[in-house]
Amino acid sequence: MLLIRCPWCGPRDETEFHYGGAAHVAYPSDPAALSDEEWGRYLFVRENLKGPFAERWCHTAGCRRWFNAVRDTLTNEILRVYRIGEPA
Amino acid sequence: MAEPLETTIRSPLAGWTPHPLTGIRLAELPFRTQVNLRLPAKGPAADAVGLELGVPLPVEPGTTAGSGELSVLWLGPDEWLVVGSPGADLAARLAARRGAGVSVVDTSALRTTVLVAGPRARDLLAHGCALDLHPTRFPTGRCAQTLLAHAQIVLVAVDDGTSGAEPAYHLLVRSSFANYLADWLEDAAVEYR
Amino acid sequence: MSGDGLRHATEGRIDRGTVLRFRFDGTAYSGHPGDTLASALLANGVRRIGTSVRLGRPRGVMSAGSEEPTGVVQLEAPFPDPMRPATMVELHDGLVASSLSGRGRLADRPDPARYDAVHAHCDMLVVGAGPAGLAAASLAVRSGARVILADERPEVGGASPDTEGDDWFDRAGARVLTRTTVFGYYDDNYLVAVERRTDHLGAAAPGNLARERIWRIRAGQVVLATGAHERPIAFAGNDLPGVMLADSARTYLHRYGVLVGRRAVVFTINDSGYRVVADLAAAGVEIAALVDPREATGGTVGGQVGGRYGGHVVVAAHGDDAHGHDVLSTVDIEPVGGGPTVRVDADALLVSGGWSPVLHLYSQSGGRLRYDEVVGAFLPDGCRQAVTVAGAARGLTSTTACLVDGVDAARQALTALGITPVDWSPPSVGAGAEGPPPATAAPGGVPDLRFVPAEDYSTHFVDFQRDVTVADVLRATGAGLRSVEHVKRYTTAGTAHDQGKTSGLLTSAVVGQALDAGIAELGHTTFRPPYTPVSFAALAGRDRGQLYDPVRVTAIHDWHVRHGARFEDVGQWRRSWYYPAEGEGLAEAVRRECVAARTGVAFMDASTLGKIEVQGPDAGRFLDRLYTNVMSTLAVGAIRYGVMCGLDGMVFDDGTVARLAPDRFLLTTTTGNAGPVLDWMEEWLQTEWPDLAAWCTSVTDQWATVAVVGPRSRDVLARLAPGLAVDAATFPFMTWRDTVVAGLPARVCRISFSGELAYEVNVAWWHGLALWEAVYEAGAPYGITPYGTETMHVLRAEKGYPIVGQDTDGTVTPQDLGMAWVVSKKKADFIGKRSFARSDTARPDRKHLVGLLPEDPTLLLPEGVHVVDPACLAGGRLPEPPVPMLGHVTSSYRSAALDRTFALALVAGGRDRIGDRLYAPLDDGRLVPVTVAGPVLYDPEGARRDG
Amino acid sequence: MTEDLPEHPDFLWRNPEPKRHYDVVIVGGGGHGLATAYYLARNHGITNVAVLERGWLAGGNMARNTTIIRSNYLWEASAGIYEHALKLWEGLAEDLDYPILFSQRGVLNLAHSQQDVREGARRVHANRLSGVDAHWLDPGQVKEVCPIVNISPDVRYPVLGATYQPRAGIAKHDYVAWGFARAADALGVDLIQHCEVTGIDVHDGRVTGLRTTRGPIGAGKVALSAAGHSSVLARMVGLDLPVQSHPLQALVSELLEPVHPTVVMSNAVHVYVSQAHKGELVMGAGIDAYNSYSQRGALRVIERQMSAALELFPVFARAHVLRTWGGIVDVTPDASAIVGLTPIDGLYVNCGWGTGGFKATPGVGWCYAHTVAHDEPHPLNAPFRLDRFSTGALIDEHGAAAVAH
Repeated sequence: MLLIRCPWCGPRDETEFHYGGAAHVAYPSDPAALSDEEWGRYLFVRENLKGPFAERWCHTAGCRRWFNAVRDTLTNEILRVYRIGEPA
Repeated sequence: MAEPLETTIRSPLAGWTPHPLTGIRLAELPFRTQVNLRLPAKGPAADAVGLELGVPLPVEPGTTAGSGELSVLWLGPDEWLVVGSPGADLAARLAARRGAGVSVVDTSALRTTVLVAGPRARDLLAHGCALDLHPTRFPTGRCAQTLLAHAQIVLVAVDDGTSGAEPAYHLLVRSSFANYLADWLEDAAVEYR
Repeated sequence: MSGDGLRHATEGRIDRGTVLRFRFDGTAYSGHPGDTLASALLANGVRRIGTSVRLGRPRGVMSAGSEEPTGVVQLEAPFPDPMRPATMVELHDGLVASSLSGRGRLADRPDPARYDAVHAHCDMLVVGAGPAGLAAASLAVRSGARVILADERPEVGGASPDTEGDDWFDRAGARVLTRTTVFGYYDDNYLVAVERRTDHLGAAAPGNLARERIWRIRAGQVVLATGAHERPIAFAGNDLPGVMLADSARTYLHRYGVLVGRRAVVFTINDSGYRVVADLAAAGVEIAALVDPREATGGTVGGQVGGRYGGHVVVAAHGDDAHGHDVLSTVDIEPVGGGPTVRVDADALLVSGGWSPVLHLYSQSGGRLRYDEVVGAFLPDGCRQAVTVAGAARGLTSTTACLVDGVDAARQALTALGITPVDWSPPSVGAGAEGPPPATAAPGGVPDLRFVPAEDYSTHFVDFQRDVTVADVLRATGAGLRSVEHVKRYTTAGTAHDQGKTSGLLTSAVVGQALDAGIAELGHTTFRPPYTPVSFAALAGRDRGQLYDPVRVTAIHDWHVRHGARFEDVGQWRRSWYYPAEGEGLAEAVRRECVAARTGVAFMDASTLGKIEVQGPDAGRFLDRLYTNVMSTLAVGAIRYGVMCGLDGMVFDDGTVARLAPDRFLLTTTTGNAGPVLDWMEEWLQTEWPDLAAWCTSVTDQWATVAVVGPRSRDVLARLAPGLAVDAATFPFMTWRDTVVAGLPARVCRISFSGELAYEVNVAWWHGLALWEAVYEAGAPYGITPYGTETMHVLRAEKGYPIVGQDTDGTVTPQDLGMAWVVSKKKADFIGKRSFARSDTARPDRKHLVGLLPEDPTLLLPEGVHVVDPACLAGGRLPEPPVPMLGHVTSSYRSAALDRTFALALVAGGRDRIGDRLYAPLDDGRLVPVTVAGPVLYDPEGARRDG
Repeated sequence: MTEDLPEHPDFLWRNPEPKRHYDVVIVGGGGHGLATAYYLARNHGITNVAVLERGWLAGGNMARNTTIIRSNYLWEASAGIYEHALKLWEGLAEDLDYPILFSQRGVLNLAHSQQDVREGARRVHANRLSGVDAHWLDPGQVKEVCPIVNISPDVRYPVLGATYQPRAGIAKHDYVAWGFARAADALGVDLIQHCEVTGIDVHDGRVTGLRTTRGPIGAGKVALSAAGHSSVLARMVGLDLPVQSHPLQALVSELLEPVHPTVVMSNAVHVYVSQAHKGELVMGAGIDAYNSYSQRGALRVIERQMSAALELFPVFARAHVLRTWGGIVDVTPDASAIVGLTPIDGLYVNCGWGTGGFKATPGVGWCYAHTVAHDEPHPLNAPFRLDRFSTGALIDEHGAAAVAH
């Protein structure tokens, strides 16, 4: 049971959060300009890093804010959390 | 054929008579006025709303502010729940502030309130609430959106107005989950009969 | 051996004044409060208490703790409980147990016990209430920390019977959980324990107490004072009842007042065996021999010893004919390296192969282990989590050292917590209670002895419960296996009830010897939760029955119940499915409900639809990006249908959007998707479009919604809302009005999911029942009929309206549904738009939602049935599989309005097949002809919506 | 039903030193890698093959799964490859001369809502046309197949019916892996353990060899078969796979007298349970939500699963969990595998099996060996191509996306 530090509410059990996968995958500014392959990469390809991994969480059962975290996928240790818009 | 309002209103837990318990009181506090506010935490809009309410919006996460029957619960960095006594005209007053970056939604019927109080209140809540409710960590005046078992609740540590030393909590729960919450509390409380 | 005289007159902490009756394998015995089943059986002279699973060999009790590898029994009363170590079963009056052969038996009736869970928080969790744990907890309590101290035994003091006088420990200052096994150590110092709360009370257990409780503990710091397990040594017949771990004999003596035998041989490779000799001799046990492979045995031995065999080993244990070879009767002793055999009579053989620190939890926490040659076992070697290991769990052996170490560990942990430790140490214990030094630190220099060399290893047991011998391990290495994990799987060593607590190192040592590798090099198998077995029911807790998952109900639910509704689960919601009248089944009730809606008036509880209010100056722009069609152009007072797609272009949800004000919209979602849609909207607002000034608030539970449907619905509404102009011109389709209905503030929407004239009346939740009853009363003259989800499904299907999740499955686009009209061509972008252009998504022959009419109008196609092209048939029969499929029936009903059956189906290129005949293969082998039709089968002109 | 397991053979495999060059190097010594090696040698005569395993053979998901074998998947592509696997399973003990204990005791997939019922019926009808044995059972029939299932309507999510595949069942996972390993070894394949790949050499768009912790190894072709670690390997050559790795937990009870004659799965409440040959209950849980390579999950997933399991099987109340563990499942966006060619010549990929990997083992080994041998996909794995994530031709095994009105 991870203890995830919501940047607003503080540490809460993992149960209160929804996982949002890799962070910093921006919606393309002009999807129509992308090839099918490029669009497919945006849709489906995400990093699957072994080690520190920037990812998104939402405190769904709490303040409902999305935020970012860097978590080591080998140890599950959360190295830092930061709000959307803050630098990685 | 319309009947007067008073006889047609029915709370989600109408008819609930909790089993008597040792060291725990359970009760529904129905029909409390609730208004959901969304606006930037700082700026003229927040100031204006604070003036209207007579209390500034709390900006510290998990805190409440209040005066008299009115309390304002921090729900998120740009979200508050204003709670007042049943029938209060909060929604109408705040609706005047709507627009220009302020969202005001009357949610009075969205949730009902369950009181859990008494010397063993914390023990009961600990069966389903993962928060540390020790008075040093969650003193009177704190609030949190969290889970009690499988129901989302807004949990508020309140001064129940009794002896003062006795722990008391308000559990604000969505109307459709209220029966589940009551059933769950009653079942957890079998230990304390 | 009879039990006479096996109970010591004064030793032990049992209540001799009270007699408890119990039965084992049909025989009545007695014991005392404070006994375990194991101690009581031993006191009664019962040595064989089971049979091994594979070889059918006799099995007895080997230890006095939870590491017990052999003495596992089936409890029969008060309730059947399989595979319980007799060493951990506290005796109570009326206990009935029986022996096992390696397999337990489940009850054939439901378990009446309650189980629960609690969350707990502390600054410091101390696991293990032996000397180190008590000392650690004591310092922490004195320093003002919030402390939880947990121990699997019924009382604090630990495994060692030496810890007399712990009155310096202040129980009240900490939360002391006895009979509580911390069994799992998870991420972020989350530890989980199970407390056994009522078993020891037997029939006196109060029914309202949970039998077992799961403690979910979040600890700032953890001190693991989990002690050490004594190790067996492998020699021929080392599994015979009567062969026991040496120190357990002291526990049986000092804790339970039980002599494990009358004439004992002690076989030890370390000095801890000597205190066993001393204590047993003092208690009147004849020590027939003390066997120690070290030449010069350390220390003096208090008490009389029949023979001292320095430089010797036990090579074999035997039973005899008199006892059916079921229990130990003689022990063979030989010099190290071979020589003449001495055979000694004995009824107990007490073995100490050294001590293994209990590091299961430490390893689970992510802690590294390193093999220590001096201790001959693995020791803690660093962990990322906030944990400290103290006492015997890190290889210390003397009580004093453990006490001091506990204090040190606590001091370290407190400092890390920012709590200043007070200056305190436990009163030192007497020198007489000093434990032994590590094995190889003693004189003699004999290397770690794990198994006694022999020609035949077929009864040198390594894993007593799985019947794994040294021979089996050697066979595994001979097969080419090099990894202890492989050996474990080949032999099954370590996979039994005790998860190899006593066998793990032994297995590794044999592998190491065979491969000429060190144990350090081989490593250890992974420790996994739980530390000891945990009942399914404890883990399930109170999430049982209706509490398994919340049942969400509407404000009107009680009415539905009172009026005999049948219900269906839709997500967490419990919805009215249909309302059977006397003698009606589903089909009849639904037909009656449909007829009412199409010809008169009917009403349903639509409160479960998700509702989200969106406010803000950019609300319209925001919705334009979410929905496939344009919402920003919607006039205030109007309502528009909308579809949301995922990024992949597949339909995700649908519903209506009402514009309440220029900057206020009210959305509806499907019942099951209210949460996901709100999350989806927040995700986009917060992570991609924070520049948009728009806020979303869920209002699903704010409103109760009653849909009044049918040609006479206007009449009913007119009676209830005299202030509302209900005519179609003043209150047109797809608009809403705020008004008063039945005296209640209400919002009335003219929307229809049936094609009929219909009104959806929304009032505050707490007015829902009043509204419903008022509608029922006002509609009575028109025969108003309540209907449920099934009728709703029929009515909408007749109109070709899809249900997201039933007629779609995450692979269907709006265009596939024939709803290209809801996809804006004008908007530059919206979620999902780009995906429509992908080569597969743009194919013209994708599956389309169409109507299907069975040629036999009375035949109801089963939902889920597939359709095939006549061209693939050969002689009117299906070809051999795989048969090409065109698609499947998503919805199928009997229609009163159409006076026939019909279906909706997703069919490849379906819109180009309208009028074609396809075939549906049914369960019974029939191939049923069906005709493809457009999806809208009833009132295609839409003439009925205005009444 | 409970029985002693058959002994493993006296000899399993050699432990050779790696050679400098192989025609084919398979990266990943799990079930799939071993099966691929075996079929390369047996079906295609390609025996100059090495299987590189960074740990011990079959120590990943092969050692951690709940051993359920079935082929009743919804889409034709999935049913095709899983049914091919099932047919191979039916002859595998003989083929490998190894007692893999394939027990065709049937699998029930329970339905708990009208939506589940519709989905189940759809799958049954599709399966029949695909040549998969499939039946729809009402609750009474469910009870006949598995008498301990609670079909009372009073539970939170009652059993409304089930799909049933009689030919489905369980096997003994280590025996399967070792059967393939021994057979491959006997045909000349080098099984090289404790050999981690640290780099993949590519020249002119063609793979030439591997760098490993046991030195460089030349390779004519490289077949990745490393489940959740495939994305790490693929990244070495700049290839991004649409795969995410998640913990998947499972658990086992003590040995119990026979009570459970079949396999029961319930996707709605995440319970997958069978009673293995020796008598232990083997249960799978749901997938933990977050990416992780930690081989550990949260206990709450297990607790939730236990609640659901006791609803379905009240008699399990006093059974005990002996051991829980976590595997790493590699999940694709459409919950179907990726098996086939890559943009790099001579480099092949097989991953993304999610929870389906064990049951597919012989089938995918067969087809992947074909793909490697012929440099083109076998017809059964052709739909599982990597470029479907560009075209949109997904094989979406997630099932229904939402709950009905």
